[in-house]
Amino acid sequence: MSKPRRPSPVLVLRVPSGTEFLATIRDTTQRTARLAGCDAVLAEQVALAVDEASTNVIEHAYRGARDRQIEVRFLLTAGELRVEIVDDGAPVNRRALPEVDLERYASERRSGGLGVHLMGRIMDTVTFRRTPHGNVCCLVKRLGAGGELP
Amino acid sequence: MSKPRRPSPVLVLRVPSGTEFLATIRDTTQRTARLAGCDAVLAEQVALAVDEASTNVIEHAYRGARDRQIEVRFLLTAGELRVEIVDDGAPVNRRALPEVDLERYASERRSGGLGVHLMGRIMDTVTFRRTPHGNVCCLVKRLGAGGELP
Amino acid sequence: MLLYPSGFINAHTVRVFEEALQEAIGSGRFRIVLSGQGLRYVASAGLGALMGVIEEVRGNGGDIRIAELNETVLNIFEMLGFNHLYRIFQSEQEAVLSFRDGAGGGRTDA
Amino acid sequence: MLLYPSGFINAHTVRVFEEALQEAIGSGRFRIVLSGQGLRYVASAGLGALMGVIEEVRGNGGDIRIAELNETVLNIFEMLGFNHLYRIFQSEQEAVLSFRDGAGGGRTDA
Ligand SMILES: Nc1ncnc2c1ncn2[C@@H]1O[C@H](COP(=O)(O)OP(=O)(O)O)[C@@H](O)[C@H]1O
Ligand SMILES: Nc1ncnc2c1ncn2[C@@H]1O[C@H](COP(=O)(O)OP(=O)(O)O)[C@@H](O)[C@H]1O
Repeated sequence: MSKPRRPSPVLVLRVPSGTEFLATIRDTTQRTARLAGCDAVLAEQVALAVDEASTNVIEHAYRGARDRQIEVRFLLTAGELRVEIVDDGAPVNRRALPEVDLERYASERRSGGLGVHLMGRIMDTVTFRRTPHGNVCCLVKRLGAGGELP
Repeated sequence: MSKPRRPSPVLVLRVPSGTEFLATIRDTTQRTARLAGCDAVLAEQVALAVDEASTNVIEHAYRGARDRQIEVRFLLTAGELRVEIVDDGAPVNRRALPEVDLERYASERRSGGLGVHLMGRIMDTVTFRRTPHGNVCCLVKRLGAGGELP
Repeated sequence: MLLYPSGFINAHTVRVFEEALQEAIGSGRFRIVLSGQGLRYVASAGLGALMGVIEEVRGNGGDIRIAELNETVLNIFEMLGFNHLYRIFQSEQEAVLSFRDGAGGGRTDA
Repeated sequence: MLLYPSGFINAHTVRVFEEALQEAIGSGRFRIVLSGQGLRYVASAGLGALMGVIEEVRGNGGDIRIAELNETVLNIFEMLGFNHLYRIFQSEQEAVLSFRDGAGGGRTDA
């Protein structure tokens, strides 16, 4: 089979931008990551990264509005799992993306800024891009062999 | 707010037609039914009905082909939860839909034919229709008050 | 023979359950107790698997008896009237002991 | 004071967790053990809630100590280096007893 340039997603989940849907996103990610060949620990981590990205869409891109949409797409290609979180809200200001210094974190009494840091710790790449269809946060994890999916 | 004629779905899940995705469909349905106001027992039942409909799409509409798509849409309107399971495979032959006689069932040594029966026991209405976009199995459950969703 | 199916029995996993049933039957063990402690969910595929072997089991003087179902699973059994087709017990022990008084049959247990 | 958060702590449920922390602090109980037996998952919102109160707790001579985390949750704590910021114990009892030898601080426990 020839490989298409832009593979179509294996699985797509579209939910409203209410935090009550975050658990569905998390669970779906965890299951899909397992099917893609992630071991149990890694699947939990990837689910966390996608939860964080989706939480940020709700809190930042949509500023808490509950009536917008979040689309989560799972793509599998040549040894990697790619998860795209898509919104049509305010774009990310890349300069606002924080570098977390955990040493100073506690004394600064901050209680935010950990999400993007976690995403970066877990995934191999984290990128944000604007497209005509919305903002896309793309999380990529390289996989070893295995996985049930074709 | 004026109510649109054809409400857009609250949640959409699109998966490949492999049985390994049935658990994701089931879990997503269970969670969404809870959010729609179903109690725990009813949410499990609705999840079962949607699992059965999706299993039938894989086994009958797609005859076991794993590379097709199943779309599950959840709609909430005026006191009812509606779940649409959409495929683009072979349409349902309504006359093939069985009436199960449980008395004779065991002695007939059958091991199929329970899915549609269960769907009918659980849901208020079960309908199959063809549309230009595919076959739609529509499952409707009337709800009491409550539910977190707008 | 005690069987402990676990997790989900749906169209994806039913093969494993069928194989466990066939293994019991193939080795001549027709008094089967299905203990549902670890069972979270059964779709019709799983119920179909039971129906597919019950005649053979009973024809050989045995039975499949069921115990320890959680509320969800019991509810599914009842919705299909399986509580009239199968003897369902609260505890595994009751199900096991039920085979003491006479062997199989059981379908007409009221 | 023992806290038993349960299930998922994510952006949807974190409010409940924050309120439990605030209630402890508000009633002057600054020696807090967070026992994770029932905790299946914590997102950064939950970790942020801890960070949001830890200075106040320690400033009052107390501490938040953590126990009985499952593998997934422990893994998240470690990924963020929270095992250097908080004392984490295997058992609830160890965490409770740890308050016997001197009160709070704990951040520099190696
Ligand atoms: N999807 C997004 N859209 C817009 N801004 C974002 C998005 N994700 C992250 N950001 C920015 O990056 C910052 C850090 O995000 P994060 O590490 O998740 O912490 P928190 O959300 O708790 O502030 C946010 O405060 C926000 O300014
Ligand atoms: N989505 C579908 N597409 C085509 N045929 C279907 C579909 N759903 C059900 N059927 C028909 O209805 C019959 C009964 O379905 P069901 O009660 O689920 O039992 P089983 O699938 O075990 O045969 C099937 O055997 C099939 O002929």
